[in-house]
Amino acid sequence: MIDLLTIFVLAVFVGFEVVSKVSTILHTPLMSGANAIHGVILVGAILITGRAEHALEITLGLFAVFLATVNVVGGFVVTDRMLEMFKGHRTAKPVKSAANGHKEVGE
Amino acid sequence: MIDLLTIFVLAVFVGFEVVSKVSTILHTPLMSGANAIHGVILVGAILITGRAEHALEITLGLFAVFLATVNVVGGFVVTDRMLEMFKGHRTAKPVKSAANGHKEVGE
Amino acid sequence: MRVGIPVEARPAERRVAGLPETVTTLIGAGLTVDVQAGAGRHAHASDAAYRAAGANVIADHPAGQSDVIVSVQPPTPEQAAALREGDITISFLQPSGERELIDVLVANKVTAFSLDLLPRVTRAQSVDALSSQALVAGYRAVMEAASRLPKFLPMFTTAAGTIPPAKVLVLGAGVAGLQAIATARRLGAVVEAYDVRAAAKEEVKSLGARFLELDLETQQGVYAEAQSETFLERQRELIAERVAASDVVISTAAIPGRKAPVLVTNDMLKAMPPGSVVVDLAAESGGNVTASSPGEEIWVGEVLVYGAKNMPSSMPVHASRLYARNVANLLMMMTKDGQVVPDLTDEVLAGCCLTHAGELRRELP
Amino acid sequence: MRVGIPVEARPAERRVAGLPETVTTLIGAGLTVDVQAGAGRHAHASDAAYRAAGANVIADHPAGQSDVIVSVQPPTPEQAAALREGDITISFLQPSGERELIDVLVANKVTAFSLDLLPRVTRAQSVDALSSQALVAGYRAVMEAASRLPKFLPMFTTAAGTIPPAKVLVLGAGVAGLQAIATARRLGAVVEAYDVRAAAKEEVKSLGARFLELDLETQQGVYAEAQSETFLERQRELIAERVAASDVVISTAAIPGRKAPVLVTNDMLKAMPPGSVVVDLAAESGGNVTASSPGEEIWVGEVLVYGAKNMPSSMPVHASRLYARNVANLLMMMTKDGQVVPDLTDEVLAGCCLTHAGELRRELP
Amino acid sequence: MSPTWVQLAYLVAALCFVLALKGLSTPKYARAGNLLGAAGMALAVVTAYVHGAVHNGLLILLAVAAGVVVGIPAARSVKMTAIPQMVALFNGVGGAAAALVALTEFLAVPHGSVLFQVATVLTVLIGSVSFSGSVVTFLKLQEIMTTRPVLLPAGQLLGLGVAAVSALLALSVVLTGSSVLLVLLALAGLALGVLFVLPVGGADVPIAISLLNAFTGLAVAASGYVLANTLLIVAGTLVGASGTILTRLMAQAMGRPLTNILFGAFKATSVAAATDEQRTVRAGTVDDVAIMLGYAHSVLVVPGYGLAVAQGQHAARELAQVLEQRGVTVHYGIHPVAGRMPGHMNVLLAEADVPYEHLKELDDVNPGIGSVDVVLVVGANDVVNPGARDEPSSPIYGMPIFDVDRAKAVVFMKRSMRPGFAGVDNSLLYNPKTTMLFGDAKESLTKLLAAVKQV
Amino acid sequence: MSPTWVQLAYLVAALCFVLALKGLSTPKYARAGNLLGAAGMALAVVTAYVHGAVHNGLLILLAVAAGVVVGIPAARSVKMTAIPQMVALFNGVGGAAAALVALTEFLAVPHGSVLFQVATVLTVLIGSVSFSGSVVTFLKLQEIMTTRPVLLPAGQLLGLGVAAVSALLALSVVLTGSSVLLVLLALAGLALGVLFVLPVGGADVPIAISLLNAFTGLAVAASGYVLANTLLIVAGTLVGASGTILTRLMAQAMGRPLTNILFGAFKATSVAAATDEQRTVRAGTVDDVAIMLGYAHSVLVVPGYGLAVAQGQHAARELAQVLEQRGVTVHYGIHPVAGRMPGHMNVLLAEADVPYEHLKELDDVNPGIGSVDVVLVVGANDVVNPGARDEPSSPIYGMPIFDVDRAKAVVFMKRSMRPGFAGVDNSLLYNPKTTMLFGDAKESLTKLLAAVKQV
Ligand SMILES: NC(=O)c1ccc[n+]([C@@H]2O[C@H](COP(=O)([O-])OP(=O)(O)OC[C@H]3O[C@@H](n4cnc5c(N)ncnc54)[C@H](OP(=O)(O)O)[C@@H]3O)[C@@H](O)[C@H]2O)c1
Ligand SMILES: NC(=O)c1ccc[n+]([C@@H]2O[C@H](COP(=O)([O-])OP(=O)(O)OC[C@H]3O[C@@H](n4cnc5c(N)ncnc54)[C@H](OP(=O)(O)O)[C@@H]3O)[C@@H](O)[C@H]2O)c1
Ligand SMILES: NC(=O)c1ccc[n+]([C@@H]2O[C@H](COP(=O)([O-])OP(=O)(O)OC[C@H]3O[C@@H](n4cnc5c(N)ncnc54)[C@H](O)[C@@H]3O)[C@@H](O)[C@H]2O)c1
Ligand SMILES: NC(=O)c1ccc[n+]([C@@H]2O[C@H](COP(=O)([O-])OP(=O)(O)OC[C@H]3O[C@@H](n4cnc5c(N)ncnc54)[C@H](O)[C@@H]3O)[C@@H](O)[C@H]2O)c1
Repeated sequence: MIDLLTIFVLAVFVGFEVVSKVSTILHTPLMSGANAIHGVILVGAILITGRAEHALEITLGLFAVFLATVNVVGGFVVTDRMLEMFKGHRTAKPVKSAANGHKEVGE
Repeated sequence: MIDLLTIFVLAVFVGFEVVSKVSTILHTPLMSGANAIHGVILVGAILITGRAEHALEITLGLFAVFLATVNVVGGFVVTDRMLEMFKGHRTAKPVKSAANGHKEVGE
Repeated sequence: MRVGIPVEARPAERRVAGLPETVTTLIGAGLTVDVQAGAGRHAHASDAAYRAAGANVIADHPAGQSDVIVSVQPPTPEQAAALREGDITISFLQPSGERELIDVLVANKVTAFSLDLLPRVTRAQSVDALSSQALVAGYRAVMEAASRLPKFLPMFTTAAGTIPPAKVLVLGAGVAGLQAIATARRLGAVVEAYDVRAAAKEEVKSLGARFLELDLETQQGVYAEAQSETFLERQRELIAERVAASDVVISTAAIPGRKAPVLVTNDMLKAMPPGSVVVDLAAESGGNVTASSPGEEIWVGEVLVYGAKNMPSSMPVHASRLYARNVANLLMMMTKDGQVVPDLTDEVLAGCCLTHAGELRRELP
Repeated sequence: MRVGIPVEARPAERRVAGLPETVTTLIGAGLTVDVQAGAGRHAHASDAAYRAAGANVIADHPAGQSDVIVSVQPPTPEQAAALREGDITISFLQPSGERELIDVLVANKVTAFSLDLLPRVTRAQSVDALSSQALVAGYRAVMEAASRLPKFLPMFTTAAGTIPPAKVLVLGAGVAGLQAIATARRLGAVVEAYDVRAAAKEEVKSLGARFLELDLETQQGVYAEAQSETFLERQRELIAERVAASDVVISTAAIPGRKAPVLVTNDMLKAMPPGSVVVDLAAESGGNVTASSPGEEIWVGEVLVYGAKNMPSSMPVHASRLYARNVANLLMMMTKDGQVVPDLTDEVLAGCCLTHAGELRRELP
Repeated sequence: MSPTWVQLAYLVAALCFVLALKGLSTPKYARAGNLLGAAGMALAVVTAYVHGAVHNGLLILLAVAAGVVVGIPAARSVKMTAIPQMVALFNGVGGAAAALVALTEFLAVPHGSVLFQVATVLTVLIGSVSFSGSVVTFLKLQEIMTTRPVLLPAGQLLGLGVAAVSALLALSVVLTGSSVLLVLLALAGLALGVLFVLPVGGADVPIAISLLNAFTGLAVAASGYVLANTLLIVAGTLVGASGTILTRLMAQAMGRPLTNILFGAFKATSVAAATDEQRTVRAGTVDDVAIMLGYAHSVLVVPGYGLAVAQGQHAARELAQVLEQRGVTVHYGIHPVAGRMPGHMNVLLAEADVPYEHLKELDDVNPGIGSVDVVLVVGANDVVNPGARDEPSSPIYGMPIFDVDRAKAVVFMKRSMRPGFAGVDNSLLYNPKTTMLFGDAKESLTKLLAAVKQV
Repeated sequence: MSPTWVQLAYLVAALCFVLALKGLSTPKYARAGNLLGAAGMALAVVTAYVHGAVHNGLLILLAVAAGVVVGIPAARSVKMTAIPQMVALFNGVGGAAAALVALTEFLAVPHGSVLFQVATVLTVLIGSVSFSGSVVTFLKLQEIMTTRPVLLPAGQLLGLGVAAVSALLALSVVLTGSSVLLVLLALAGLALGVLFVLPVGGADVPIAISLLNAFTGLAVAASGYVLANTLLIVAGTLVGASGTILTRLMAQAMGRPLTNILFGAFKATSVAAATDEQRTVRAGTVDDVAIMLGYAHSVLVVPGYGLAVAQGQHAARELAQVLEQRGVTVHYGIHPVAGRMPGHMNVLLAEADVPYEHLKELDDVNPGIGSVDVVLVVGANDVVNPGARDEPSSPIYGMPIFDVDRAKAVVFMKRSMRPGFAGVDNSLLYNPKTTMLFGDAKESLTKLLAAVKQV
């Protein structure tokens, strides 16, 4: 059990470290991405449904699978859409020296 | 066992993240600090010695305890000495505006 | 309607009120332009260039021929006499100066605009010839000072020792003063400045110069108001020490329609380092420096005092360009369908109209 | 030993070879200093100031009284005639110019140092009066040009339209040329420059200006060597277009001991914008500009050509200060225990010694 | 214990999630991060299915299919402006799923270890809170209900009451193992979620969503303990931890300490930022502006008197240079009367060595200004005031201006909402296109410079 | 399983270690980090003792005391210059301890699970390599043996041979559980360590130490598997991971790809950086210089022609300003003939608006130069050449110079080792006080600016 706690602590650490320096404009995409990730509950839902035998359990489980799937696919797709603005970035041009730039300025 | 692997992976991650942006001047202190930390083998040494019953085991264990202790105390002390240079830092002064600084330049 | 650009009538005036480029603008607005031959001589605008721009080059002064006469200096009373009722003149009329001329303008029912009188409001900025010519004056003041100074303005550290930067004191931080500050700073001088207006402090600092904080009350508003003699006395006392520490003093303090305040006396000059130079941009309106006299270089002890006289004329090409554009912009404000019809209910036009329909619209000081 | 500082003998020379501050230095080294009354007049150094520094103010030229005579311009042959055997003179002897004077110096067995001849080596930099005076000349060249130009140098965007920055072309990027580049850039001009020496390109760029790349061979070394007439012909062809595009040309090209190369002809000037200004710093050594003549302003069409004549004299206070320090540094190199004893095996002293012990040590060109 | 390959697959998936979050925190790798997260998820789900769907395989497939059919179109078709509420909704269903999973497992195995029981109640409780809270935020943002804080009479007391009840119920479940109580706990959680979010005002809703998101993460982590599944623990914890940090960062960026929002919510002190006359001003942070600039194609800098006052010319030039190095086209729009003397801006920018050919005049700029991505108005005001163009009654009517309101976005750098020289209010400050960056121009530029280098 | 409190204590200790490493990677928190690490260690050791020292308690205490008696004075008294070899030694004993622990445990429980066996052989092997390797680096650095790469005949072949033997032995131990073979494996490891380090040349030794340090970390982690102790696993892994990254960073900083060092070592291509005539040049990185500057009290900038060529005046001014904001006193030393025309530096610095009162001349600077912490020579050369002062034969003899060789440290920013205008070699470039920062002055200054803001 303490192992799971250790895992928890380490994961907290990784979670903190990894997002500690994110810029404001990424707040929403990051939140949305994290949101998609907790859709991993789908795994849990599949597992319980996969071993469920009673109708109630099966029903609840299937509903959980459905909800979790919505969470997962919706989450990733919406995040991707938000991130489209970061697509079009070009590579850097060579630096133009300001000093030598003083050239022809016509009347 | 897979839990220990997970711990391992997460710890690798934390280890990477934590030092990934260190400046050159801290390379040596950081190495030395990490060196002190692996002296934690002292814990292992104490544990095996603490349950050892045969002379050979005890001898080997005690030797391990001795070596690990040297590692630990020497490591931390030496690191601290290295870090003395970072002690004397003052607080920031208010910014002096360069523009208004053009004042009296006597002959 | 015809717009006429004469050869300037007054001595030493080297600017011109229209250039080929503004002629093009005016013609584009449906006006016809007459240019007296040789008008652009000092501004290096040849008659051929005016012709190429579409102007009609004429031999004589356009008064009586053109409906609108634009010039830098006002016409002479004789020239004004040739103007017809309803004719328009645009120039620096310097209303306080020439009573005789103004009488003629009133008598002939001429509509006379004086750019001296233009309200300094936002919308009038493109017509603001006081500003544009003050820009020239401020820049030139530094050039004149630097040419006369037997020293460098910038600092130099050389194998033959270090030359300290010159110290420049600018008195009055209006348009000309600010430009003088900027130009002196560009050349590497250490600049400080003073003005009575409260807003000036920030403006001076915005040019990277030091503002001289004096223990004197400040004024609000766009223009400074006349100061009492006790105020000026105290001001002189307080700046004396800074004058003494300066290699160059450029004075630009003015109060519209009044004699300029006297800020620098001969005693103060004598405390300056030998070889120092003082340029008094206010010389023509009475002078900020007791010793100054317009257009003259006067030695007070080992200090050279140069009284500015028509400073913008010393740089006729660009001074004319700015002035001509101001004038063209003013004409554009008045022109509809090829007719120059000033709307005297317009705040800007009303503000700078001195005479109209036989009436003197402003009190003369 | 006595060092003498005379009133300068040549017309229009306003500098002086020693100032109160250098007098202090010399006295500190155990020398005695004689100053002719009025020597520092133009440099605003009064006799009283010299006296206060410890100098001995005398009425006449110190020749014959002092053992060492320091001056800017060489003495006249008459003054030189008063010198005694072993006396020392330091000045710009301009060796090529005055045969008569040199004959007197040789005849009287005077040891004459000419600062024109100083080797441009590292150690000699503090004595390098060519550099220090070229610094003054380069700075002044821009001031002279800016004063004469009927336009602004900097760019201005104003309510009355935009004034484009002036274009300045500097020909020859030695010490004076580089300083001209720096000064014009400070004032906001767009500057380009050309020099035949290969090292100049980087130096010009190090001042933020554009280097004019011409399809011409470059030269190595500290000084340029004389160019063939075909080279110059080609150079003129190539720069013609840039001259035509410039508002100001400042030419400084020189070849030590030779006539300056002709770089700008009258035809080239005519293509410049009307009102442009050309300052020829090489005017005294033959001129880079065909039309230039030392000390004169000549109009070529609508372009003003100003030939420099003794440019440093136009700024006597600082020019004198630099020169006086150069001279003092040279004297310090020669002084031991209060005696001025030049060691003519020293590379620097040997290099600039023209006559010694009745011998002419350099070939005259 | 699951077979090793399953566990390994889960470990790889967990790794993917870590890297996904890492990627999502830098603009450059954000998209890649998201894709990697999706890949990890696919791996985990397929693994779970292959290994764990012993029974009901087809039904599960159908449920997944249904989820896909609902989720993807919803995510695809939602308008950009409605994305926050969509995220809230996705978060809510995730929370619900976690609660359901725990509930179902509890039904199957009602009497596990204490840890199991505790994990179960936590999952159910937090999952329910997250679900109902998210639904309410959705309703608010979608404006189905009011966006203003809703203050129930004695709302705070009510909240505390429900919280106490929940705690009691939770304890009972752990002690008794009763599923009925667990269902009641779920209901209590739903109520708690509603009470939690109701008093939050419009501007703070995104922060609430982020917090609920972290909650869901914790619920999932707790469910991991329920199912003894390391992947759920790791992924849930990651989201919980990063969500918490993120919530704090968001609160900081809005200048509201987190405690204030959390407890302030109950106190209902939070109101949407709005000035009088309903004109709202949008203040951005340095980072926002840095990203706007860093990812723009063309930027127009309009300097004014304030740049001179701040003596920020050097910083402005540097910023422009850094942007150019990134491939952004930068020009300066020099207004004829910017500053306080003719040519003020020329003198200023020349001092900082800005090349002349970067300076553009009104006529150069205005025709093409519609295609400028960001106009950076640095200490200028009157010279971009649309009133000079549109309002004949304005004292500055008739002065030509830069039509920056026609550009795609405008950033104003000034210290306050005070007017400029002419003393005239500037409607552009309230334009929805406008982001204000308050502060001394030099300081802001310097910070911006540092920030642009990061994005 | 140990009791929960023990495990919790270990967990806290592990956390301390993580935070310690984090602290150690920023100058500001480095000391605190180290102290925290020590605190975590104390906690772990006390816990282990209280809980685990069932037998031999006193003996253990004595052994610890012996370790303290040896370790502390050694660490205290070592000269700053000898610290690297001290670190190597501490690392070595750590590796040895790990190997001993695994060996001892194996003696006690020879037939554990496969994982246990594998972990044991790994610990012993890596621990031994680390020990002997560290000892050899110590000997090298202490100059007890030659610092040059030692090339055994057929060294590479020998290395491969020993490696193969080790692999074989390791396999046999796992299969047979023989302790004799395990001891043999330890011996093989020792040989391997020696062979690994012998060919490494002086300059690369620190990198080798760092790698051995990471090895020890891995050995400790492996021993954690042997003892099923999470703390050892976490701490060992942390050190292993961070040590690996660190090794890479160090290699990068020295401009040598890691593979090159690792395999280059065997290939013996690695030689100490030394120019002819035994004059060595020390090239620093931007970060080094940034920290030197950031933590200095007074800095003198000596600009020269190169600064003008690079047009780096603006960057220089900004750097100075940032330093001043940190409380560092910055002046510029303006040499009368710096540049290529009289007053070149004045023109240059005025363009960047450097206040006149920051400019100092020779006579202002030289008397107090001994107390300047760092002189930053930016694109200057001749004007700081001590030859002008000391070598009468030098062509520049007699020119006054800035006596920067009397300052505490000198940084040269230039592009190469080429001389300046006078074409004269500058002995200051080879001075042990000097750090070279190669590259275009403007680029270096810009990087430095960014780096100083970080430290
Ligand atoms: N060019 C000329 O010849 C001339 C001459 C006289 C008058 N004018 C007039 O001056 C005006 C010029 O327009 P403009 O847009 O340049 O200036 P402006 O309209 O006066 O606006 C300047 C803005 O800069 C802000 N500011 C001041 N200090 C600042 C600082 N340290 N950091 C950041 N922002 C600062 C102020 O807002 P905060 O207070 O909120 O910071 C102010 O709104 C026009 O109205 C023109 O008519 C021009
Ligand atoms: N001031 C005057 O009036 C005058 C006139 C003529 C000659 N001089 C002579 O010029 C010299 C001046 O001394 P100094 O120390 O200023 O200059 P310097 O001795 O010529 O040294 C300049 C150094 O700058 C480096 N450099 C060049 N471009 C660079 C770039 N882009 N980035 C970084 N570094 C660059 C060069 O090294 P790398 O190539 O390795 O980068 C060079 O060693 C003296 O010898 C003086 O006698 C002076
Ligand atoms: N609205 C606009 O767009 C616009 C355009 C241009 C100028 N202006 C304003 O016009 C005003 C002045 O311009 P100007 O150059 O024509 O002024 P000016 O020539 O009338 O006077 C020059 C300066 O002298 C100062 N002065 C007067 N007495 C003084 C004293 N005793 N000591 C020191 N200084 C003294 C004045 O305050 C003024 O600044 C400024 O306020 C300027 O902002 C406004
Ligand atoms: N050693 C030192 O410390 C030191 C000190 C000062 C100057 N110097 C060197 O002295 C040299 C020249 O100084 P100066 O100012 O006395 O030179 P100068 O007055 O003799 O000549 C001026 C410039 O004209 C150039 N020139 C000649 N013919 C030309 C042509 N046809 N077209 C264009 N340019 C032409 C020359 O190359 C030279 O740069 C420089 O190389 C400078 O670096 C060295």
